[in-house]
Amino acid sequence: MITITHYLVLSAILFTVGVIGVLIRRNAIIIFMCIELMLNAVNLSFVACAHYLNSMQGQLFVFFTMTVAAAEAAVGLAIIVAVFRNKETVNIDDINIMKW
Amino acid sequence: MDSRKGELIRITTLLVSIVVFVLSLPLYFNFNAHAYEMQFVEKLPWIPSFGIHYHVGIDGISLFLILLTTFLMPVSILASWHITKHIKEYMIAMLVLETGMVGVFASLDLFLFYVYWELMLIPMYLLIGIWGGPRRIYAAVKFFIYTMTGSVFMLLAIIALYFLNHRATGEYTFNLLEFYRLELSFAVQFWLFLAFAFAFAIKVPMFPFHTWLPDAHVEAPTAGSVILAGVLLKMGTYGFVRFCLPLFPEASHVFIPVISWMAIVGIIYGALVSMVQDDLKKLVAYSSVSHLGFVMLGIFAFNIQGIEGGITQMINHGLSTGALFLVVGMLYERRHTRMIADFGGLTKRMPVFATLFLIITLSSIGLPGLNGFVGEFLILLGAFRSRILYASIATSGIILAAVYMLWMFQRVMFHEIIHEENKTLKDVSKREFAILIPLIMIIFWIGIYPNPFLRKMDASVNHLLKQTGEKAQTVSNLQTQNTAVIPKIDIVSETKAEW
Amino acid sequence: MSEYLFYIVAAITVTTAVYLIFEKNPVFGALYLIQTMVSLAVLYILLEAQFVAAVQIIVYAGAIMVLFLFVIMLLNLDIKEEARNALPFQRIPAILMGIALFTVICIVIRSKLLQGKQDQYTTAYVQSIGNTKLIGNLLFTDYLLPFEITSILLFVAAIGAIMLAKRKL
Amino acid sequence: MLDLVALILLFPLIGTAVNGLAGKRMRKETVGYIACGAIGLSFLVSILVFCGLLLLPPEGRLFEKHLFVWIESGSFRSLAALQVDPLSTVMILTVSGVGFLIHVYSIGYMHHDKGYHRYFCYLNLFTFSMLLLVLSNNFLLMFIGWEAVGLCSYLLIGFWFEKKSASNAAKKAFVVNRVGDFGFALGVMLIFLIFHSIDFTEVFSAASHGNFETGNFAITMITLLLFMGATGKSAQIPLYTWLPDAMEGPTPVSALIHAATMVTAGVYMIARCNVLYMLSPFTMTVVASIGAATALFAASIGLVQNDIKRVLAYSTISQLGYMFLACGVGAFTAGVFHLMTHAFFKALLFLGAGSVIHALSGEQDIRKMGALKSHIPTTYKTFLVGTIAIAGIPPFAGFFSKDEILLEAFVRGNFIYWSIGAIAALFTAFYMFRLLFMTFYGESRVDHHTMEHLHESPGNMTLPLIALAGLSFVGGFLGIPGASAINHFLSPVFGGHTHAEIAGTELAGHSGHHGAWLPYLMMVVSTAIAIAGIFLAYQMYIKKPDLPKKLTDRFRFIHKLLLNKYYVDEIYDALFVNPTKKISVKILWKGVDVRIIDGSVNGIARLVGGLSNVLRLLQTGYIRNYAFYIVVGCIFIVVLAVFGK
Repeated sequence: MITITHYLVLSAILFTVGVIGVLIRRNAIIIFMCIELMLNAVNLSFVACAHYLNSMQGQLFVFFTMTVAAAEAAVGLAIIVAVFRNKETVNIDDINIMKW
Repeated sequence: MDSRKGELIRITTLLVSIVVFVLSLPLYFNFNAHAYEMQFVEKLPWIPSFGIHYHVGIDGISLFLILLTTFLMPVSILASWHITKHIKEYMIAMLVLETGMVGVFASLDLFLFYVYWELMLIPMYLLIGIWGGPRRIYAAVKFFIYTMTGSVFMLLAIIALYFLNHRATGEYTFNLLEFYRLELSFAVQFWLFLAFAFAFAIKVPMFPFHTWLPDAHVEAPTAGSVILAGVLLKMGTYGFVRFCLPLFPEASHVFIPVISWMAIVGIIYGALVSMVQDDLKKLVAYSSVSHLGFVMLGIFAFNIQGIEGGITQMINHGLSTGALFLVVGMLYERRHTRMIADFGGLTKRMPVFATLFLIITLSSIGLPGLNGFVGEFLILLGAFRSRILYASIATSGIILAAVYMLWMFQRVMFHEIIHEENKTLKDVSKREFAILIPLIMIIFWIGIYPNPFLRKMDASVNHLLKQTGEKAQTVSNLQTQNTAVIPKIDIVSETKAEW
Repeated sequence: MSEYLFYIVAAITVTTAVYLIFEKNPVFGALYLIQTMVSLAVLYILLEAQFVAAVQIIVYAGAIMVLFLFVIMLLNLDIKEEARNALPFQRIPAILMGIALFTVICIVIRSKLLQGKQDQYTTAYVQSIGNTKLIGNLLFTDYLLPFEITSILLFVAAIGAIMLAKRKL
Repeated sequence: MLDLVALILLFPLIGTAVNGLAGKRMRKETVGYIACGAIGLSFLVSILVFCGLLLLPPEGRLFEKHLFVWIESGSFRSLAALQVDPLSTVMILTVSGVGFLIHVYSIGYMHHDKGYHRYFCYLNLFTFSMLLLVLSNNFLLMFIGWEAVGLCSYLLIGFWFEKKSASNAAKKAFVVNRVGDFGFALGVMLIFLIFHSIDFTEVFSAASHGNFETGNFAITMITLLLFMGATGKSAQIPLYTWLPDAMEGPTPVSALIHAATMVTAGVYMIARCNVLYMLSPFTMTVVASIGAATALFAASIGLVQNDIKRVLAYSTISQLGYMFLACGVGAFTAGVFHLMTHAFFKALLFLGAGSVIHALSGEQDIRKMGALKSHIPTTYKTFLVGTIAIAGIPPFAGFFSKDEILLEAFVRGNFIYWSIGAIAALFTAFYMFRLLFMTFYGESRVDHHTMEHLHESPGNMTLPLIALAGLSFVGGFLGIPGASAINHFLSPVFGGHTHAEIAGTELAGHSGHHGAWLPYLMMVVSTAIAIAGIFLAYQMYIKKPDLPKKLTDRFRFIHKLLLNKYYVDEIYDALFVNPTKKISVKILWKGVDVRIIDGSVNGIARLVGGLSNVLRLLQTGYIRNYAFYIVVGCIFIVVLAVFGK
């Protein structure tokens, strides 16, 4: 019997993987994809909770999350393109003027 | 910005400030001298859920400080006619400053007071930091941080009062008049007094918290110096009168020796250091330390002569030191230097200026017949009545005042003209004359016929003394016990129940 | 049956996700992510959220990931892009922290601190109306305001993306 | 008529205002007329007031005119009110009378000066202040006058501000006076504390009604503090140093302010407070001792000075010492009498000296004068009158007043006071005649160029000289022993107490143990002393002109000491002025202010800055780094939320 816990743990694993990805990767686009992964992990727990609680709110939330993710992807990628145009790189370790 | 637009801005600001001054005059004429209650009170809810109100009103103590503010404003705007850098922003800063200053003197709601207190800090910071001299950034930051350090403690104390009041009356309010009725234990008074006094002592500035003053004055533009010396410093002394004494009477009594000695040291020290300055503005700045020492001594004499003298001296200092800064500003505009050594013999080229300067100098020295004397004498008399020793030491300050002011005057105005540049100096222009004449007229007026001023203060000062005296007596036993040991109960435990 | 399906799909999801974070080539990374998303869509169907599953494939795997691929290719990134590593020492702590995070989340899940409330939308009820229809009803009644705000958000995002990406306006 | 008293003050004030505001645009003559007219009118009103006072019975000769309430705070109250009584009447007559003559003189003397209107403005202001000082009816109002005359003195000493020495002298005068005023102000406060009033009438009646026993500590303190003020204003030891320097001002100013009127304010004040002083024998001893010491000390310096005005300045200090000696032994009338006669002959001498200086185009050194007798005859004659008067030859004014003081010192004080006074009188006669001889007799040492311009002063300068010479001659008859008009007139002020049976008419009272012959013996002795001094001077400067040189060589040390005024200025500089400056610069400003206070403030700022420098290393700028912190923070918060309870 698959319980909600299974889904939540799976969601946790995916989220953690996403976090680790963000922390260890340097390619901005891959980091971005890791963030998408984290979003998806959360989506999964939403849907799982909705299912086991007999609620529709979880699914509706996922819908909104996706919209936000879409918007974020659009803007974020635009930023990456803009940065790349200026600095000829998407390595975020080369983009470190945000200090002191 | 083209010059016509600049001219328009200047004239508009000047008109606005004059209108404000004219509007403030009815305060004086309609003021009921026999009532100690707050007059012209306005109270509107602002943030009612926290008990914060727009609550303003004046009594005989704040009346003259407000008038002083509104009076000095047009004067200092006239004195900033030569400003060309960012005129619009400058004038905005000046007017915001005026709002803040009048607000501080008028607010009866501690929250409102604090807002105004901080509000006037910002334009002053900008005035020094943008339109100031070469080391303006250092001076502005120093000024700001010094004042902020004090303010933080005051804010804490205000919040503590807020909760203490709630515990006593079950009502959330920042109303000062409500706070007056609080019966605080000595320990609480002790710490809250310290917090308030720290903020005010920096503002006054009392020795040894004065070092921001010379820097701020030296770097500030003329009008900034005038306002700084004329009004801003008075907020410290005003704070003592308005908050420290009536709110924490027993603690105030305990602190008499401490504050008095600080004041006395300030008087002598300020005078001695002032004597040896070679920068005119610094000299005047240090003389402020000395003068304000007198004010503090008078306030902490706890009798009517002392406090009335103190208030009078606040006005006097505003007028005469303000005028001195104006005079120095005029010299600076001509020669672009403030070093005493760069002048000498100016009387020959500028006789009218010399006369005006001399009158102002004498007023600052405290020559009888001019304003400074009335305040200084009453202060010393009050101090003499309470502690003979304090007054005797402080009186020697009047000797030193003569030394440093006259020496300065001599080196600037007398002797032969040595420097070639000084030979072509022009005497005061019409605008400069118009700036100084009103000041000088009031200097004479207060010196010769100060009674109308003093009468308006009577009721309020008597009430203040009654407040401090009565409340102090109720716990006088406690006070004698506690003078030796610093009380250990801290404010946190007193107010913790509230959190 | 669905139990096995869950385990298989879950395994695929985790594997592709892990591949994603260790893959050097971003194009492959994107493909792994697409696979993850498709797998997630399968899980959504298992959870009887057909509409979400469909949207997941259409919007995520379809639109968003294509956008990613498009940008990757536009920028013509290759492997040596990641040459400079300013924080090599962060790798191990990062992984450790990830594990710690996972542990903490698991503890939270186990502690049952966060308890939901049972609602009326049982499987039978949803099936009687239809998942999509129900969502549609809710979106245009109870969640109308968030929905409209979402549309504004997308609009703004579109403008913002254009603003950022265009060289000259 | 007494109601007119406010006009006495008003006229000079109007003069000041008109000359000060519009003088620059007016013709010189107009300025002079306005100034003189103001003082002249003031003098006329003073005479009217004097007559009005005479009409009253002697006991009722006290009139007060309230103008307005000046300062009032709580129980403290200071009125702007004027008081007319015999003492103040003597003073206003002297001040406005002598003042008027000096104004007239100034028209001629200052004629070529650029600051003509400024000069007259100050001079009128001075007269106003001095009149206010003597007319005020309470201590604080008196203090206005007290400080205002100091201000005018400052302005007039520094009148030629381009001269460094002049402006230095002006500053010194003001500051030294301030030191005295410090005492005066404290005295006024103490009076208020003890008497709860600062009104003359109230204070004195409270004091004289036996509320205080003789020698009361508070009263002693009050009188000592007030006396401190007097030493400043009246140039007594230890605060006399400003007066010789004050000679930097125009000569008529020296005559009016630094000889005739302002410097006598201290004497006036002590005479005014005689009730208080009589209650404190200790203070009286102090006053008498300081007076006697100053008289001798200043006279000894005067022996060797070579600047014509300086000699007169030291003479003034010495004469003021006499007045204090008189007050100190309780002979207030004698003090005030000498004050008045001194005003006449010292004004005369100064104006005469001014005339000499004027004639010699500014030369002040008596070593460069000589044989001027025939060149400037009027000046010579009047100067001679003044010199005889001050030396104390009967029947000139100085004789009567000085003789009275010496007599009183002997009768009421002791032999030491008398002998000091006598020696000082000898010195006075000597140095005054030395001055006279060196200036007007002997061989001319005037340089050729100056000689060509040698001329007698114009009429408006010589007329005041003649008038003052007349006063110096007849002034003494007001106080002839046995029929002293001034004693009689002043007795309501000084006669109110048991101790002071005033000299002169009541001297018979002392004849019990001294004998009635004493006053006459004294007269003979003091005349003999004066003549001895004159003879000595004659011997040294007319007969044997090389004698002074020999004496100088013989007593080189003493001569040098005297010439350098006992090095008092240097000692003061070394003791007070320089250490204060040094401490202020080195310790207070550069040390305490810059190092300690600012140092610690900036130190704290630097400490915070340093800590921030360490902390900002966390701010690497690497996004992944920040993300890592975020994760750590999240974990921390969740752990705190779950396990925190």
